[in-house]
Amino acid sequence: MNSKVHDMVKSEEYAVEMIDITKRFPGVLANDKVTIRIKKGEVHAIVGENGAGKSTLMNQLYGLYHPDSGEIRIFGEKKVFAGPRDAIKAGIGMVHQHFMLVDTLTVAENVVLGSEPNKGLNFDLQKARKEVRELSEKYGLYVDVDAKIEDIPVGMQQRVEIIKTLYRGANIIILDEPTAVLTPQEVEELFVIMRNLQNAGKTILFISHKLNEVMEISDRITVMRGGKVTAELITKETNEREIARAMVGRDVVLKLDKSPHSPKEVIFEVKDLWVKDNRHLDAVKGVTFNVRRGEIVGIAGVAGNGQTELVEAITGLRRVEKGQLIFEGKDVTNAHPRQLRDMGMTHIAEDRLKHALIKPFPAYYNAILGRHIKKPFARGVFLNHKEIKRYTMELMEEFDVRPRIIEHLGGNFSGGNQQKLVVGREIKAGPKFMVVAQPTRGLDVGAIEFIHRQILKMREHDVGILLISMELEEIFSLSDRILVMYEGQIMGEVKPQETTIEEVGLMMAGKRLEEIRGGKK
Amino acid sequence: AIMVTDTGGLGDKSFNDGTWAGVQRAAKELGVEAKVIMSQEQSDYIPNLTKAAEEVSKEKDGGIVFAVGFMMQDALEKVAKQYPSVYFAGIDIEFGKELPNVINFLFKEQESAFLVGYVAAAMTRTGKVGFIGGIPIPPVERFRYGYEAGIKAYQDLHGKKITVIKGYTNEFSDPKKGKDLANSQFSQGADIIFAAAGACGNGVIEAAKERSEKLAGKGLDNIKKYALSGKALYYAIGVDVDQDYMAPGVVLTSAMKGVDTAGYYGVTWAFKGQFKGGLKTLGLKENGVRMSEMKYTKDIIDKLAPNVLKELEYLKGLIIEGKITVPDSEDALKAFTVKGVKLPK
Amino acid sequence: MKKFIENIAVPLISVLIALIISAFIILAIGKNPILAYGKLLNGAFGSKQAIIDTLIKTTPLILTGLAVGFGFRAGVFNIGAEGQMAMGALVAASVASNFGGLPPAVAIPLTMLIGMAAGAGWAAIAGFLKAKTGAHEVVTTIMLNWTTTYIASFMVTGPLATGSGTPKSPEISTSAQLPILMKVGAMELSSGIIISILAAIFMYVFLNKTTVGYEIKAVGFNPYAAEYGGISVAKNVVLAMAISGALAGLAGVTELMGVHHRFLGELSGGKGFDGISIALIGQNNPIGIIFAALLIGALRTGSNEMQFMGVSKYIVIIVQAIVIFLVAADRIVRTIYLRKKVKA
Amino acid sequence: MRVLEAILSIFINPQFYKIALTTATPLMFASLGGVFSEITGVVNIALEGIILMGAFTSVVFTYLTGNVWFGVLMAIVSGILLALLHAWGSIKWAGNQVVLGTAIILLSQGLTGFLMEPIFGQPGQTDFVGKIDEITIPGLVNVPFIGQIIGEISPFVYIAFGCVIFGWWLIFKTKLGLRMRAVGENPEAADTLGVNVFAIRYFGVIMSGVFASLAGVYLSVGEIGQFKELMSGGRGFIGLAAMIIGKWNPIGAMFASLFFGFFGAFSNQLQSLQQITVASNVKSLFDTIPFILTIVVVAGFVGKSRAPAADGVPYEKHD
Ligand SMILES: Nc1ncnc2c1ncn2[C@@H]1O[C@H](COP(=O)(O)OP(=O)(O)OP(=O)(O)O)[C@@H](O)[C@H]1O
Ligand SMILES: Nc1ncnc2c1ncn2[C@@H]1O[C@H](COP(=O)(O)OP(=O)(O)OP(=O)(O)O)[C@@H](O)[C@H]1O
Ligand SMILES: [Mg+2]
Ligand SMILES: [Mg+2]
Repeated sequence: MNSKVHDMVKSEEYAVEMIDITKRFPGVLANDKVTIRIKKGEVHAIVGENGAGKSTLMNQLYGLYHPDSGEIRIFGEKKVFAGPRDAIKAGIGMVHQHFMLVDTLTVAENVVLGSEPNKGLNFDLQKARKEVRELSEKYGLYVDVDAKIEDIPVGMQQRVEIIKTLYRGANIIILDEPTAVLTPQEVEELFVIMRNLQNAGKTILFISHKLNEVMEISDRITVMRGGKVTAELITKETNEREIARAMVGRDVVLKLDKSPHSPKEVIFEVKDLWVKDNRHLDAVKGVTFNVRRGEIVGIAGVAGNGQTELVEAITGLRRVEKGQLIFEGKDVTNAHPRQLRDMGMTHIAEDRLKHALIKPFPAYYNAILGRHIKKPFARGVFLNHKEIKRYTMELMEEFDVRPRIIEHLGGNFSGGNQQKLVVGREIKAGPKFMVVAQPTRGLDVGAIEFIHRQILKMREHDVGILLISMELEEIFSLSDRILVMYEGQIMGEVKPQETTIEEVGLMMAGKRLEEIRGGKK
Repeated sequence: AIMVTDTGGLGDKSFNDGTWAGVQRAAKELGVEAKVIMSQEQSDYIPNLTKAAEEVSKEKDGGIVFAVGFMMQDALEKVAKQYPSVYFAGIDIEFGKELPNVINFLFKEQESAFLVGYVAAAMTRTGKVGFIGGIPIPPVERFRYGYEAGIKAYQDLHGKKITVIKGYTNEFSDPKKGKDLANSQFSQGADIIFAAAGACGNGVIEAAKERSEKLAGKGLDNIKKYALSGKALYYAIGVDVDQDYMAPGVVLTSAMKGVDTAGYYGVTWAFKGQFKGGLKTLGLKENGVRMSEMKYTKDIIDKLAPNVLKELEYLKGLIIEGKITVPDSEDALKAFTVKGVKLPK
Repeated sequence: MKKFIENIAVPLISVLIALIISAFIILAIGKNPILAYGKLLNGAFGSKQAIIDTLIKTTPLILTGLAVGFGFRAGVFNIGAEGQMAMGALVAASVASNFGGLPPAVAIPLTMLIGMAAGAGWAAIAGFLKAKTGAHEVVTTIMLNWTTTYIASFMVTGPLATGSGTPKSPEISTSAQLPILMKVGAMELSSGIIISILAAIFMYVFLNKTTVGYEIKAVGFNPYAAEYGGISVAKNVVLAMAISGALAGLAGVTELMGVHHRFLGELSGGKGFDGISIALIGQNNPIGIIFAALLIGALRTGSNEMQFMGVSKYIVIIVQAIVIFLVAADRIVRTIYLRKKVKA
Repeated sequence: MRVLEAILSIFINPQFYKIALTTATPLMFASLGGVFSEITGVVNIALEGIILMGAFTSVVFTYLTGNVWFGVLMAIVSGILLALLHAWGSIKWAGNQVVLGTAIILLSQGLTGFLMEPIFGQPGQTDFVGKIDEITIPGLVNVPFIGQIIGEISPFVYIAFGCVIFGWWLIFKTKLGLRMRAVGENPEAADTLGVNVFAIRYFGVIMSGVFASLAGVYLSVGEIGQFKELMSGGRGFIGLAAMIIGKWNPIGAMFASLFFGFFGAFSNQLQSLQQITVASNVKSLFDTIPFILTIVVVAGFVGKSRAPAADGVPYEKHD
């Protein structure tokens, strides 16, 4: 089907042309004479390392930033956007890397915001709901029009963002890393939607770090590095390895080889655990499992099936309603995070900005969070700044956190570097047991490779690791055992080498392992 | 002459304004300059009095520094000791040990309040009268003791049973709060309220006015006509200065405190070389406190409570002669009685 | 260094602009603004007496500024410094008149501790309720302020009323009064100013050098991350409010021990609220707070002098308002400042 | 027992409810003003000052023209002007909103104090200059009990309820309201949809000036007919508290204001009960009742109230 569309735009008519775009931030040349042309009706992927300048480029196309120099043409016509309003008028819609949704408003309200239907003096909510529902049906974007954004899963939030662009009649849709927070199923759904949109004649700009996705959905690819375009590729004529090389400037190991390692004794046990979510509904319903030293136990599952609550309960951030948590033989049910940390548990939180990082703290304070009262960082009640700073530098070297400035504020690091800082901190704390949630969300291939290696190294040092990830690939390549969670329960336990993606997928959809395997027999 | 106000400042329609009026009057007569400094906070008292004393001591023909309000007691004592050659006057300020260069003016608020209490007792139809104080500080409480004593006197002499309901706004500058409290008391059956609550009292007057106007219509004429026809109205009683004009016909009378007298004499004595330090307590006898002349309400009172004005004159005489001592404390109030007094026929 | 100069320059220019605007107001009432400002300056710094007066006024302002500023650093908006200050002085005054038998070396720290504890306890109510039930500290501290007003009024007109019946507590024992640094005429500069500067140093060290300070800031910036890092949010919210309240209580108790020597009904006179603008003008930084307090203190002191030439105290309030406005919206001044620099 | 009976008698007295309503009225205006400003993301601690200025301006123009309603109009203008100043500092210049608010309070106190003498020839307080009388609702006034409460009452009580309903409608039923809520919660999101964040914030702040000035108007020409320095008496702050307790919703803020009014009136009635024989100074403790009860209610029943996410955060466009 892709090729058919491709043929249709033989006319060489471009939907978007950005010519010689330069954009400079204080100290950073984010876009350096970037030229990029997007054909009408194509899915055009833009890839590149973290910080390569992709979002910056797109923000200029959407009128959020103004290029220092260069020209933007839409359907051949030169445009200067004073703000998003102009871009919207020109038929551009953008789904931002960080969603631009108003948490306290409903889906319908979010979609129509800024171009609301009216009935007399009143805002016509019924009409808004109807129109949103119609759009949702037309493109197969399922949403609950009356739910508040804060109550719906990210996958649905994503769809809301897309509906927002469609509602404004966008013909050119920018999707900035739309898949970073989606489950494989949701990614598949998104691709169906993207194809629907393409069939409806829309042009799509698609940014992603996941090369398999790019291969699957795009027609053409632009690769960026350090603010410049380094390659323009036709999807059918290239492969992942070539893209990765253009991105990183070297060969990237796309497959990890995991050395065999034999697990030791049990370090952490979860017994019949029950936990409630924020809305006081049962989120974890009687989960039991254990983790051994030197072993990675992966938990797979579609987001919102109780993984977050499970992690929070284990790490002391959420109350356990019923059941038991045992760490090295000691009952640690409802223990305070400090107690768990003292006993040797660390935690890479899934939401780094909310849980793992204090944005206004400099790197050297973020680097000791959780160990700030421990020697050598503290001497009595006083902080030992000299040691803290030395240690932070060491951490930043070791985990390649950039820029290598210990005074840099946590919030001012790029997402990838924030993640490296957090991972480094939690690993260097020398844990016995480590809870690792979504460790590579939003990272480029190079950074992912690096972090995966670190996790495997931990395993070799006999640390017990509980890994929670939406990325099935990540789960498969790292775990020794895989547990699948569905609606707060464990559907089954499998070894990666003895199962298939399909089998795990079925469990993620709610089938128990016994049913699947029993059925096969 | 320089006057230093307390944090209440000018515009309080009470001791600051009153003293200032007296000071200005004397200054004009004597042809000398009068200045005022308003204190913004408690820790301004000492520096402001000091500056005033410095200024005054520089003047060739001398002068006097006024400290107004009991809160300035400590400050006045300290500064006056530092400047023994400067004259000072304290309004509402009493020292443990008197100083030769300071006159302390105190007032027998209870004596004027006694008179208005007597009127209130005579005029109430419901047998319930109200009292609204600001913060229960001594001058406010002295007004209340006198008021209750006046009511008690009327009860003793006429055998009319009257209850007093009392409340406090706990501040002096929020008229709305005074109005709310007044309405509370009216709704509990009071028909006359005496307010010793600074600007909160304005709200009390307004509450009485609003209720009376609703019955009688607006304007003094309507109020008078209605009242003279013998029908019941709501009344307020003013305080400190003559507040009768604020709601003619509705403010029955005012219990006045003659701080202006103190201001006037303080300045005059200082400039005429007649200054003598020590405590000066001003009561009815010294014309330091008095009752308003009831410009608008005399007819009403005369009609509804014949004789009461005559009785008031008589009682006033007894107080001036010292035959009646109006209580100035809770205990004295409890013990107070006029059973021995015989009203002239 | 450049930033430092700018940090000083901006408030100074703000003051300058505020004075220029106010000059027109003074002109409008027919007075000479230059003369008036001469008086203002003279009244604030022109003599030993003036300087003492300014320092006396500055002392409690530093402390309430620190109290509010500490709260901000810990992520709580303590709008209740007003009540905590009064509470500190009230409780200390209730006991310190009986300290005659104690030597000053015991009586002084004891009285201070009592005042600080009272302020801390009063604020901790709000902290505790915030931690336990989520009750908004702005609501609870405003309510506690009012409650304090009426309790104070009750105490000075009742249980604490002195013999002559004026609404004030008896004088505290001499041994509990702060030593006097300097005395000119009836004006006494007590060692309260030293205490307030020590408190600023304490706040600086506490916030920047200690693990507890680290934790309190972490909770203020991001309670979720703090909890994740093993820091008890509930405990630190209560602690932060308590320390903030203790500083406000200290403001009250230094006023008690150093200036009035007794509790007067309306002791604070708005200094708790002044603490809010002082904290923010000083950018919640202890050193900044000292200078901000000095600025406000000097304006207050100098203004009384202006009254001698018939400029009302309200003009000074207006000047203060304009200064605070311009310091808050410092970009107005920054814009002017930068434009000037570009031209130069 | 007699005391208990007396306390109960308070609740069957219709006057008590009327006083409660009039006590609540200025708080309803103030808290509604707070809601309008903060829901768009601008903290408005300046309410106290705007109330004071509103009270003052209405008295000034009533005094000068003899027309009370003209006074009301000018008071609203004064509220808009002060609000504009606050908006200008906090929106255009991204200043600290709390400090700007305190500056505006000081400015109002200074200006009102300063202008007394030249306009009225006396400082501190004015004489009675005129007042807006209670209105009588025909029919309703004759209904037993209810008629004694709201049959004859200041029109401002009705206006306050009207404003609350209007505010609720505007915020929750119109597209402007939707945009206001969006801007207060996530201005960036609104901006990316072409909503003019600055304009919406200006609107919210200006409306808060309108409502807060009405609180002042009510206190002066609506209730007393005169101006007294500092007569706002902290109602701006209580209004802010009511707004928080009401969770930034006009209806919630209204209920919180009514709660204050109810217990304020209650403590007044309690003070004046002759059955309660306590020393004068003990009566000041009665005045703590509304405040302590508020703490209890907020802690026990209301729980967490979440401010609009961008409340107090200046919005800055990048370029
Ligand atoms: N406000 C700021 N002040 C100073 N530096 C900043 C600021 N914001 C971002 N930076 C710097 O910009 C760089 C990247 O910022 P950005 O958040 O855009 O990252 P990114 O390119 O999206 O990367 P990632 O994918 O890792 O999130 C970092 O070097 C960071 O230090
Ligand atoms: N607001 C900003 N202020 C300063 N620098 C910025 C800003 N936004 C981006 N940059 C700089 O521009 C560079 C490009 O950032 P951009 O966000 O476009 O990267 P990206 O390619 O989208 O990365 P990612 O894959 O992480 O999203 C960053 O490295 C950063 O240094
Ligand atoms: Mg990006
Ligand atoms: Mg990024």
